[in-house]
Amino acid sequence: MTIDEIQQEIIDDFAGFEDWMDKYSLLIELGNEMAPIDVQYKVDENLIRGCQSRVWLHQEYLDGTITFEAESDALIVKGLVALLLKIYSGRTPHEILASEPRFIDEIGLRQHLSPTRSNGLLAMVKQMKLYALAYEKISTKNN
Amino acid sequence: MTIDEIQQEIIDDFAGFEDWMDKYSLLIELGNEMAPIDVQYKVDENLIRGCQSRVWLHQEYLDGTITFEAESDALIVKGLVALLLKIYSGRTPHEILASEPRFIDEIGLRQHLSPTRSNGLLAMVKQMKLYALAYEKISTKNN
Amino acid sequence: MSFDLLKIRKDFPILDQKVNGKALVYLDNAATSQRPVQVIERMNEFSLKTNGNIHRATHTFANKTTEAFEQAREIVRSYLNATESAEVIFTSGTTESINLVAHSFGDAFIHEGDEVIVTEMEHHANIVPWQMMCERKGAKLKVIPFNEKGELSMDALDSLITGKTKIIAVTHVSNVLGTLNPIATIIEKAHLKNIPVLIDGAQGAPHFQIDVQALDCDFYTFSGHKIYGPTGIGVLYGKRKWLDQMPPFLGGGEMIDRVTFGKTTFNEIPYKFEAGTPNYVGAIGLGAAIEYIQSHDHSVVLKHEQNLLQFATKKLKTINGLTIYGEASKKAGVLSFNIEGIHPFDLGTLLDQLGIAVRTGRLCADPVMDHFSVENMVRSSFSFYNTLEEVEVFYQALIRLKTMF
Amino acid sequence: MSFDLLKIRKDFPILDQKVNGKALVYLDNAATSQRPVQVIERMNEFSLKTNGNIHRATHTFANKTTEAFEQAREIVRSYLNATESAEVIFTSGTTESINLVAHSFGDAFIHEGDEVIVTEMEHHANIVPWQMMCERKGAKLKVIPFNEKGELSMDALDSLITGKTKIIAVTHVSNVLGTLNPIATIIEKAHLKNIPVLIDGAQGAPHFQIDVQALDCDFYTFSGHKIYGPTGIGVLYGKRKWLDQMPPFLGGGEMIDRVTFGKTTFNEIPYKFEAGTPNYVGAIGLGAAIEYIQSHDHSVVLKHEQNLLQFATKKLKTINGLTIYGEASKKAGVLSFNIEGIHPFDLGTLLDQLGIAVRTGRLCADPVMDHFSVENMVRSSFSFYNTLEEVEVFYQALIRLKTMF
Ligand SMILES: Cc1ncc(COP(=O)(O)O)c(C=O)c1O
Ligand SMILES: Cc1ncc(COP(=O)(O)O)c(C=O)c1O
Repeated sequence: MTIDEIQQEIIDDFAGFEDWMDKYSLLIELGNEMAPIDVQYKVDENLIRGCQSRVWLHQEYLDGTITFEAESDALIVKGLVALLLKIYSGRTPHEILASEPRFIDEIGLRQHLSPTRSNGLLAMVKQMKLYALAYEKISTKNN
Repeated sequence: MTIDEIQQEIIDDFAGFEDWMDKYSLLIELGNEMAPIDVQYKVDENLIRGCQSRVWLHQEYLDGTITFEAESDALIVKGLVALLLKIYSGRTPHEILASEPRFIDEIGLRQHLSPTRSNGLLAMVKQMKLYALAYEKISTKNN
Repeated sequence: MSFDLLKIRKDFPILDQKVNGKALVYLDNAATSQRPVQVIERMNEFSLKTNGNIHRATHTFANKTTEAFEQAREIVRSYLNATESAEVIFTSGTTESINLVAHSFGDAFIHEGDEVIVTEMEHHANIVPWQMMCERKGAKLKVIPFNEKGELSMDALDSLITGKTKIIAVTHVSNVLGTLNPIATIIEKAHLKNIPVLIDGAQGAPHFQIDVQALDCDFYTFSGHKIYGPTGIGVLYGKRKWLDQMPPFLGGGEMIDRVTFGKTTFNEIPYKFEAGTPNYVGAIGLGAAIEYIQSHDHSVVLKHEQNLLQFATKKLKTINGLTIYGEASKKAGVLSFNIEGIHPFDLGTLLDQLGIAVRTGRLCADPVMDHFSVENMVRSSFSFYNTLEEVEVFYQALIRLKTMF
Repeated sequence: MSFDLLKIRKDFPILDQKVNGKALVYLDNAATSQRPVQVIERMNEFSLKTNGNIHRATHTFANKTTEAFEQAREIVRSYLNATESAEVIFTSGTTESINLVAHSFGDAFIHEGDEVIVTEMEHHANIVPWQMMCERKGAKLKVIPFNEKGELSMDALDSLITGKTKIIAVTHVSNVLGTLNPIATIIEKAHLKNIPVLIDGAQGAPHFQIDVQALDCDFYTFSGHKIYGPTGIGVLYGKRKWLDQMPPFLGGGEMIDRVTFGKTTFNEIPYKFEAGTPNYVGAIGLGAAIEYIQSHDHSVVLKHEQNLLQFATKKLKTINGLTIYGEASKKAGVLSFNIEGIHPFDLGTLLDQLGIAVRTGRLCADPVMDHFSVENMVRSSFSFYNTLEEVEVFYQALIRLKTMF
């Protein structure tokens, strides 16, 4: 599936919920189910510090795709992180750079990506794109 | 005449003027007519610095009364200074301390005595009273 | 002098709103309080009818504005019962007030090896300026710890004071723990050794009556926006004997007497410390806010605020896994807590969905977080316009949200 | 984009008033400009509907306020054409902005024996902070003189710059002489020697379009209350390369990253320089003021202001015994003068009786007074909402009042 198809799937999943409580319950569930980041990566260098919640992000580049691992200490953020990994992890730099996480807006949680929110999410997306940019440069150079 | 009688005289003089221009013209006239302070007293130690206009005040104590000489570089202020001298100069400390320059308010120029006006007038009145207080103390001590 | 909660809430139309479809419950008063219409109207009146830059003017607007500004100073003086209004300096807020003292008192009186005492429960605004000053001066910052109830250790204070202590800076009320500190005692102890005391009143002035003469404190600071007034205005009260000896902090218009390139002489207090065009509209608004406060019976207001705190404390204590931080015997209406297994950010986000505004995070008090070994907290804080019903709604919301985790 | 003076004056209801029984003629715009209703309404809306303290919040009001505050920053960025909004720091006004740079740039870059250059026509706000800093650091303040027309001597600048010059601080527009300084040339000359330049834009930003990138200036400062915005808010623009290297000025909340008693680390720009709760309502108001300015065609506004100045200059020159101070070839709408034998205080007082508001006094520029060997001046200053008829009324008043002396 393309990034866009997965985003659409997520949007459809959430579309069923009228009540915000259900939406957030799902996020919390996703957060709870998420595999924790390998402890060796839960270190300060991988920390994206929002003012309120923290996000750890680790990445590996292999055979043209980037695999991300991540975690947050806040569950709602963690749920959103899980969704972000679902669409961005295992993708080529090009795919990552070409798509925006529009699903967050469309499932009605836009505020969580606001630059004034400082929960670490926006910074995480930026960081993922930066990695993608770096790897893209490396790969074009190597070709 | 008592201080109060002179104040009343001034108030009556001004009462004739309906137009503010006439009032101010009289003040300017009084300012222009006023004898300048003796140059030897127009020195920094005698300067009461308002932000906009300056007042020099000199005093002498003789035979129980205080004689004031004063001057301002702004004519309207100088006119008011002339009136203040008219009521306060040549008076005993007691007389000076016992009376307020109510005429300024009553001739409709209250704003010139406002603490926020900083034209030096209010400070001058305060200074005259301080001198009076000092001489009163000295004279009671000597008695 | 009356206390009619319904009438009071009419003065704060902002409270009568829906947020996310729910009736607003505003419990973030320690961050910023709301402003009554009386304050807004007073400022509007000035801005739209008589605005002129203050001081040194000959025209009517400038004079009226100057008078209103100086009258606001007098209102503050009387609220604090300061000896003279020259001891009341308008700043942009508590933070600037404390920085002013740290710089200016520091420059005049603090030398290498000297010591400054603060407490473990200070807001960053009452730590960082002193730290920066100590670094500049080679002085040492010492810290009075608090116990598990959130009360300062007076014994520690006794042993921290030395011959090198030059100033003690203490918060009137902790913005996290709610603790109402025994500032009178601290001042008394300090004065025995001739050490001046600065009180950070950001959380104190909005709720408690202050008499700086009775307290005999050397400096007292607070912010307009936390005391029902506007943003961008604050107060530094200082005893004349200190202010007269302290060098100016910011340079510019109004604070000078005479400027030449060779030598500049300075104005008297309060102007010496008010460089540039002050926030005169803000000061006038702050004056209106204090007059508004004074139009209510303070003892009744205080009692109501204490009721809110006690009711909230009692209710929240029944919630399983909930830890309250700060249970001093004397507290203001501040209630910080965590619920086991729920991140404050999550709780704050969900409460907001229910129309309830609380603060979450580190509350500008990292040392307090470290004390309790937590990363964040949830803080609810009450003002006299809050109702017991709102506290009940808040409690019910916590119960409901807890089931989501 | 339109310019309909009658419509514009409706936005400023304060102008449509009687003072001392006469129609107000407000010619004290350089001291403080009036605020259009759009600015007041924007602030009221916030205060009465969505007020919350900014940053780090989880609740709706705090988020909305934060967004509005950051949007105001973006409006300022775009007005100045700064590269990024992090280069826009909100302060309490020009005075604080300049003090911030004098302290913080001074601490980072100025050492004993270094030199700072200002001009003879600076407002005290752009002299005293540098003087105080030079005194702290043992540095030297050097002064570019101006000629009888009120124009800076570029030759003097060339000879004042030495290998020790660390910063040059120049006003964009003189608040006394009205001179529009050749700041682009000054910046170019300074940059040839790698010297940064601070522009005091208090009188420039309200009237001229600024492009800090094209100018390549290192710092630019202005005040809200002089640019149709509220009091208590101002701006410091600084190039990131400097701001990143400069230590924080005030300490407190928001400007920190992490606080412990052992070591405190600081936040990034712009927050590093915004300690404490900023005047967020003021910033929002300033944003509205700039949007208001931008709703007019700037070239038309500027032309009207120049017409006012030229008409006033022409008229006043016909008055016997009247001396104008400042006749530079490029000027903003500021006209300072004296009439022989009439003290400015007297003239100001009497003009006020006629409803005309001008400023009199030393205009926070003692060195300019000394240059012309006068104690005081009368200053009229024009804004785009003034009319040619008002200038005529002003002129007639001077003629009439002159007969009283
Ligand atoms: C050229 C200039 N610089 C600085 C200032 C100081 O501005 P503020 O008083 O708003 O800080 C002024 C205002 O009078 C000014 O005209
Ligand atoms: C105890 C305390 N001190 C200082 C401050 C700083 O106040 P301001 O941000 O208004 O300068 C606050 C506000 O958060 C506070 O609660």
